[in-house]
Amino acid sequence: SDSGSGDQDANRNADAKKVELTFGSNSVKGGKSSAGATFIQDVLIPKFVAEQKGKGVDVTVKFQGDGSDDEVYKQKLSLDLSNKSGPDLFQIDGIWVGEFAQANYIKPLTETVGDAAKVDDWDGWKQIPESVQALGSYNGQRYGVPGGTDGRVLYFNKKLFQQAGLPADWQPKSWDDIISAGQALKKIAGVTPIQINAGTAMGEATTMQGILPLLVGTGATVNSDGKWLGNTAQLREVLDFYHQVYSTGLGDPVLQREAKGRDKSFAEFAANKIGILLEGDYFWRSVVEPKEGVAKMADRDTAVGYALIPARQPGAGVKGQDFVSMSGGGATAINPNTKFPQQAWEFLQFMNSAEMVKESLDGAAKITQRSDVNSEVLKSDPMLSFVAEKVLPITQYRPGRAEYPKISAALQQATADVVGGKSTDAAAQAYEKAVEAAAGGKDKVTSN
Amino acid sequence: MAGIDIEGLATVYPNGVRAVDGLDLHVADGEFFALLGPSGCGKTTLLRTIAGLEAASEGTVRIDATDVTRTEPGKRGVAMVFQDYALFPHMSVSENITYPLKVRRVAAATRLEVASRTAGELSLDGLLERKPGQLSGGQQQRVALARAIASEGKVLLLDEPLSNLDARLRLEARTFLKKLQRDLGITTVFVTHDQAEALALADRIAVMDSGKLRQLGSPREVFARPANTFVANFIGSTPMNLLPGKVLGDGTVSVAGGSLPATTVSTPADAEVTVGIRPEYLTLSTGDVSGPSLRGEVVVAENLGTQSLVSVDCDGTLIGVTVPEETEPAPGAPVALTAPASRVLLYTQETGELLNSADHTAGARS
Amino acid sequence: MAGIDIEGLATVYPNGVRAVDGLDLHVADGEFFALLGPSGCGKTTLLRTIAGLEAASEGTVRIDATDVTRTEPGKRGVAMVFQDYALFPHMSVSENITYPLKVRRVAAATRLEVASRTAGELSLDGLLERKPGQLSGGQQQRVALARAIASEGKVLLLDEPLSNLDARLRLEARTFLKKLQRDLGITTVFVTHDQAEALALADRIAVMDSGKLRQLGSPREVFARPANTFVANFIGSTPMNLLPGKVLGDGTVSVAGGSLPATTVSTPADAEVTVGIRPEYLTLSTGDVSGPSLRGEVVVAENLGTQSLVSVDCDGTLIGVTVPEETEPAPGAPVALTAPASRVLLYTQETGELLNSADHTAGARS
Amino acid sequence: MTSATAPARGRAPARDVAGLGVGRALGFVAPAMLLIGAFLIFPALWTIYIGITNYRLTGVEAVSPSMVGLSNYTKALNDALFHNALWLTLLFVLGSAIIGQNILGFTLAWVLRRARPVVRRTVEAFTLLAWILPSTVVAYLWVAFYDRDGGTLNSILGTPGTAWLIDYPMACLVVFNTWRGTAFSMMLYSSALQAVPPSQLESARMVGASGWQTLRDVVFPHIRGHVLTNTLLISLWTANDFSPFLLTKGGPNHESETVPVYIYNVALQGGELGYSSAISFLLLIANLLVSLVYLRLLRRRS
Amino acid sequence: MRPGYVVRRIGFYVLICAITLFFAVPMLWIASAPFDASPGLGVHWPDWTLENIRKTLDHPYAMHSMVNSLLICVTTAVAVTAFAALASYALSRVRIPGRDALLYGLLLLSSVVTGTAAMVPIFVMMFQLGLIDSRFGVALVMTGGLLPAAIFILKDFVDAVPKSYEESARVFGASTGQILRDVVLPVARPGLATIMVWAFVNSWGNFLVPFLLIRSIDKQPGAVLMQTLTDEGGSVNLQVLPVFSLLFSIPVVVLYLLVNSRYGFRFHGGIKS
Ligand SMILES: Nc1ncnc2c1ncn2[C@@H]1O[C@H](COP(=O)(O)OP(=O)(O)OP(=O)(O)O)[C@@H](O)[C@H]1O
Ligand SMILES: Nc1ncnc2c1ncn2[C@@H]1O[C@H](COP(=O)(O)OP(=O)(O)OP(=O)(O)O)[C@@H](O)[C@H]1O
Ligand SMILES: [Mg+2]
Ligand SMILES: [Mg+2]
Repeated sequence: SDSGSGDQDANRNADAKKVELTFGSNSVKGGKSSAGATFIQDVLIPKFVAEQKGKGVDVTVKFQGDGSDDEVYKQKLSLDLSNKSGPDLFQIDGIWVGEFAQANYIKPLTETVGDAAKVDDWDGWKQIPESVQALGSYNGQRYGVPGGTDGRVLYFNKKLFQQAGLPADWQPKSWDDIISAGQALKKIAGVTPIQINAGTAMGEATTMQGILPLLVGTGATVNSDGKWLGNTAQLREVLDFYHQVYSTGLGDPVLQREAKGRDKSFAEFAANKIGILLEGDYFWRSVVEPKEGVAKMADRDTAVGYALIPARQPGAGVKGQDFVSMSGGGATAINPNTKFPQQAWEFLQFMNSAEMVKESLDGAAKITQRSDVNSEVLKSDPMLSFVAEKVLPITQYRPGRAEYPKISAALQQATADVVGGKSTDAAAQAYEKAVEAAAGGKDKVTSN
Repeated sequence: MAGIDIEGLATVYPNGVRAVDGLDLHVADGEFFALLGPSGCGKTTLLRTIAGLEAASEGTVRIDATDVTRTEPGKRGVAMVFQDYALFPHMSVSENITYPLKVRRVAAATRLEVASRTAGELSLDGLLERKPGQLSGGQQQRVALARAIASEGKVLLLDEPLSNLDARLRLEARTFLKKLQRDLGITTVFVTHDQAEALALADRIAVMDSGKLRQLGSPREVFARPANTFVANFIGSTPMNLLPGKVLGDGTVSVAGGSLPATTVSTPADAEVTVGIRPEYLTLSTGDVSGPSLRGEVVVAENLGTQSLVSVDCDGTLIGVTVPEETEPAPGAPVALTAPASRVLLYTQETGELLNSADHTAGARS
Repeated sequence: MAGIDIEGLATVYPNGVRAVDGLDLHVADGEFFALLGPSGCGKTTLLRTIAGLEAASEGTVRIDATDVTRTEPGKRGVAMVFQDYALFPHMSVSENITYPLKVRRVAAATRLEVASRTAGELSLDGLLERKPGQLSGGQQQRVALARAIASEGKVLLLDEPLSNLDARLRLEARTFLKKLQRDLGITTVFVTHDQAEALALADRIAVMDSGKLRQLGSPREVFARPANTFVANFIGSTPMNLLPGKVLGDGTVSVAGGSLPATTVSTPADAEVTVGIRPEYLTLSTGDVSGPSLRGEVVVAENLGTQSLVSVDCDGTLIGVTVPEETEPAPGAPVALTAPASRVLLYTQETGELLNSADHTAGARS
Repeated sequence: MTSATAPARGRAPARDVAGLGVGRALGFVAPAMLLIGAFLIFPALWTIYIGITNYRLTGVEAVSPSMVGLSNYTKALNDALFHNALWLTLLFVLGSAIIGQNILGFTLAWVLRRARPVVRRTVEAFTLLAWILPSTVVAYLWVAFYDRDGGTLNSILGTPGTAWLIDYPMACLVVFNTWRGTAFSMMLYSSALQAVPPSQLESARMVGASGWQTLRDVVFPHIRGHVLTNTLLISLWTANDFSPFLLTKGGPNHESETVPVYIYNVALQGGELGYSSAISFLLLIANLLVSLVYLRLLRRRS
Repeated sequence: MRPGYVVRRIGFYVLICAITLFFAVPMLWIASAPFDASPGLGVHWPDWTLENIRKTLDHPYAMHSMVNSLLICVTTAVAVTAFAALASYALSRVRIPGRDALLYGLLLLSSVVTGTAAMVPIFVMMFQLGLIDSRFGVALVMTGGLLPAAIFILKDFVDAVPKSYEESARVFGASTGQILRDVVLPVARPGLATIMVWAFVNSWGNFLVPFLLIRSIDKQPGAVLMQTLTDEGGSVNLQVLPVFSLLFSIPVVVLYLLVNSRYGFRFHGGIKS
């Protein structure tokens, strides 16, 4: 490459005794992802500094926390990186890796650190499952070390299920099972049977907690072999399902259009007004969590059930699976223009060591990137163990390509159209047009 | 046409100012009546209360024998000309004149006719299509009058209609106004703070102070025999000399180191009084004079055109006296001042009321 | 103290208006000089050009024999009082008065002293701590004067300093101003559009029109022998009668259906002229009169205090004449008007210039 | 200047009242112009330049954007969402600025003109409060006001469950923006009304004109200039107002996506800075056109 | 007249009440939610508590961000007022050709160049100037954006200062500086105060500029902080946010009240026609 750090010596300042690093993250104490920021500032950084001191290196690590909307954070980071400045290490969403790499904002770790062996030999990689490593990779190269991940399931309210005469250990095998459970729930007054995110108001939540989990249930992915999903039969099946839910009173179409609709759906679930809800494990950990959650459910452990998301019908899922899921997560990357590439890599390893990853949980249960840690910390929480053991093996990740946000927006738009009353075909056609424009040509879109 | 009857009228502003304070007044049918007084004495307020633009706090206003105290301004049958004329700048002269008719939804054809007739009466023909901004001050004033007349009120109220005109125009407009009122015979109440205007125009004058009536009478009465020192001081184009004095037994008053003759009928000797005498009624002599007189030294002389106003320092008091042009003595010259007894007015020192009030008219006709 | 010399002065505004148009003028040291003229004639502009607030487009201004045409206003040694007084609303009276000294960085102690001395001269003691907003109009005017005096300029410029005062206050302020100027002896140029003010105050008057000088002279000259019909029309508290007439051979002019005596020395017989005569110089008789006279019918009478202005319709022309109070004939009465020849002025009909101009003073002293 | 009489020496005193002179006047203007140039004109020009490229903040185009000529503009002209945004902006401006703020502001100024000071101050205080509160705070106030469940509006109207922001997004925004911006019109009209000579109002009253007749014949002709200036200013501000985003994010389904919100979405969600710059420029042009029309009207009427 | 009068009075007060309610009711949230034990995005009679306030005061950046806001906005307001005063004075008193077109042009620009696209050049420039992560830099950018409208509005105030004040000072020999300091500024004070409040209020709510230009959390102003009062999923932190909203509103309200009581909050904004 002709720009960026290509000309720089990866071993610059390798022996510096006085080192300054900045760590950028979209989290902030007292605000967004407060726990993460607190861990980095109060635990990770001091420990790293102490460790380095032991080696005779005087390190200062500055935490640059933001805590804003992801899109604005991305803009700010991009502006910094495009001016060859910015923090030495920074956390980004897994789906940005591709576009950042294309813009030369980040480089493969081997290139930044300069020594392929040094990177590849890090023992941490062995603890990070391939599928999770994909979060920090692009075109088969590692650009960053992934952080934790998550998985999506169908939550259901056991109290309502009991009222509707449905089993407490409900596990649908096909979409039809979901619909028929919904129909049973519909008989209870004041209850919205099914909440599957739709529409543009919820943004990426619609894609992740709606379309994509359904789409993989039809056997398709949004990008395969470099081609984006167009107006295909699978897409239409997904849209048909939306149509079925929202036109027959199984879902609340108005909720899908509210700017704060997702928060509203949490509140309603907690208030026993929603029967079935497709969400990630975050919902379990932070929303209906009995003590600190934003929509606390004191009886979460008994009242909230969870089940794997079924494929449209058994075996119809991606890779022929019966059950499917989607996952996301972030990665930490090194700024190619850092003054201290070697030390940054050391920090990255330190940060992702088993010890630190465990500490980052601060006693809470959460799915981390490291299997060794997971197996230890998730024991206490059946739900998270369920995700780690049952969901992660069957899950899918979004493609980390620059065009993805627009494809995602087009998908959201298609669901919005359907929920708003348009026919499936019309919505699918409009979708395809948008995708062609975003992808840059008909040839980059699959269609049938 | 109609008279105006005002009984016990008071107008109190929300801030508590009693701008009109218990007033009784009768304006006869067809009369040209002036309200005169210093700034802030309540003239405008009285006029506006008659018009209905201010609500009366006490008392009644009757126009043409009908009680209108609680009637909307638009329904009292009065027309008003404001000090700034209040012509609508965006309407032509013709539209301005007929606006009162337009409000009453009179047909356009009739309006046109009225406009041209009224404009004719006030010599405004040829100006009908202009905008007020394209008119001189005098023309604007006439348009405002025309509008008031076109509204066919029974009573015409004028609030300082001449004060926005420049000195020269004012004199012309004065004569015009007087003639117009005489021709129309419409009952007119006219507010001014310029005593010369009131004297020149009015059939009768009401002099006001602090919301109260201080004198009511014909211009002649008010000028020659002001009922109190307030009116005395206010009327006249040169300020009246008002000096502390003492009644002497011999039909004279001692004042400013000298003495003047006076009609002292009703006054006991030795009474402390205020002596009032107009500069125009004092005679200045440079030689010796016989009889009661004041002696002093000339300070300055101001040219008044055909006359000069000479200030004379008599025993430390400045006394004004008018002399014909070309006869002013030089500053510093010693002079003597004399006056006819009938022109020397005596006021009580406490209340300032006129003392030698016996026989008004006889006194006024020297 | 200093004189002002103005030579060929013209001031042109950016919009091309020649507000002052080639003027020559000399104001003597210590003189009280009035600039008089109708609105828009350029008085203010001339004053401002002297002060340096407007740049002269042509000609020179000399103050105390120094050419100041290109000097900053602050360095000309002039003091100015504006029509709106321009008192700084946020400063106390004392701060206002001494602001010119503050600008020159005079010590605060000295300033306080000047303030109290000047305030004493202008009877402002006790007001020094007030803000201008808390003063009456007359007091404000005196503060503005005090400030101008405190600046110790060689020349005092006053732009209509009395026009914001009410009628009564104006008369008092007039006398005060005249006395003050006499005491200080400071060269003073005074702008007014009120001829009475100019006559009363000034040592000499310049009458202007459209940026040009129309007459320059003492109040007496300007009043008694206006150099042209413009000045004739402008000066005098009652409008001068200006009537078309024709010179007759016999030392009279025929006018308005009658005739009047006139000094026709320099005028050929049969010449068409404009005859000018002041209402004050006409005599009204109800009986028969001998000699040249005008005959007509009384239209209206306006009370002027000690006199009345009677309008007489002579052969279709309205002629004003003053009569002493109480002697006004009733409207409709037939009357005759006479005048002394020395008071009858003749102007050319074309240019309006005075014709019988031989022996000004002799003519004026009848 | 005639050389015959004018002395050569010295510079004429400055023509302006303060003796500033053009040189020093320029010095006074310079700091402001410098900042304006740096932070307004320069970014504006750069934005126009970006508008003819396919620049993005990430991806390949971030490294090497290429000139695409006017294709961003032709794209905009065929972009249904942009048309939608333009139309909504027009509705927004028309409803909340030209009608809402104008009329409410005028009504307030007119009604409060002679109200008792206590009443006047109270009403003014609330109106101004709506204007000066930070927009982030205000957004929450209105979300709470319109809220579907606990919302004040539903409590007042007794219509629990009505999702105002979903069912009537533009109407909600119009009401919101009227609330937000009326203070400016009110203040402007208050001072404008002070310029209407009271004697003219009273003249109308004397001849018995009704309230409406007085407004039509006396008041409006006087403040026509102010109405136009005010309308111009608030139209511009409203057309460029970003606060709709804080309430609805342009939703549901683009139903309240005014141009500024659309620009934001295109730039941030879609990352297409080139295209969003082109739209910004189109918005500028539209504003310019509107202003020219206003100015023309203003000149013709006065 | 009496009955008609009474009806009109009643109508007047009904109208006034309706309008006041319209403006007041949306503000109920900020009056109730901060003190409510279970605050929501709706308004209900609060379950009174001071717990939220304690939480907010304990927030690591809340109070600090207010200080930053004050720093940035006071600087901006002062700079805007000072520069706009100088410029509007010169523009008002000296005829500069094309002055009005210039003013309108700038006004137009300023209302447009606020979008996200313009942030790219602004960022690059600030970066080159080394003013990234500087509160002063943020104030500069905001000043540039607010100046045109400020000049536009302030010029009307200055136009209203009688010229005779300056002329009279000039005749007494005062220099331009003295005239400005002694006469023009004191007389135009209500206008300056109004502009200062206006500039303050406008910069107070600005999120994007400080967010993009500032790096350190402890330099971020309150407007940025408010955006971060969410949890990991983007849900609003309803314990801190209402209280912080209230706190965040106090300075602007206090400033407004101060100026209003001292000078009367007035606007001649572009009312010259
Ligand atoms: N709207 C008002 N509110 C309160 N007080 C008022 C109002 N209008 C006038 N006043 C007060 O009432 C008194 C009489 O005022 P008014 O205007 O009637 O006087 P005026 O005789 O017309 O004076 P001028 O010659 O100055 O016009 C004054 O003291 C004045 O201050
Ligand atoms: N700043 C200006 N720009 C252009 N023309 C002006 C300006 N000031 C005055 N004029 C014009 O110059 C002429 C003389 O004006 P000036 O103010 O000197 O008159 P004035 O005699 O003082 O009148 P007034 O008695 O009304 O004060 C008028 O025609 C006026 O319109
Ligand atoms: Mg009055
Ligand atoms: Mg003048």
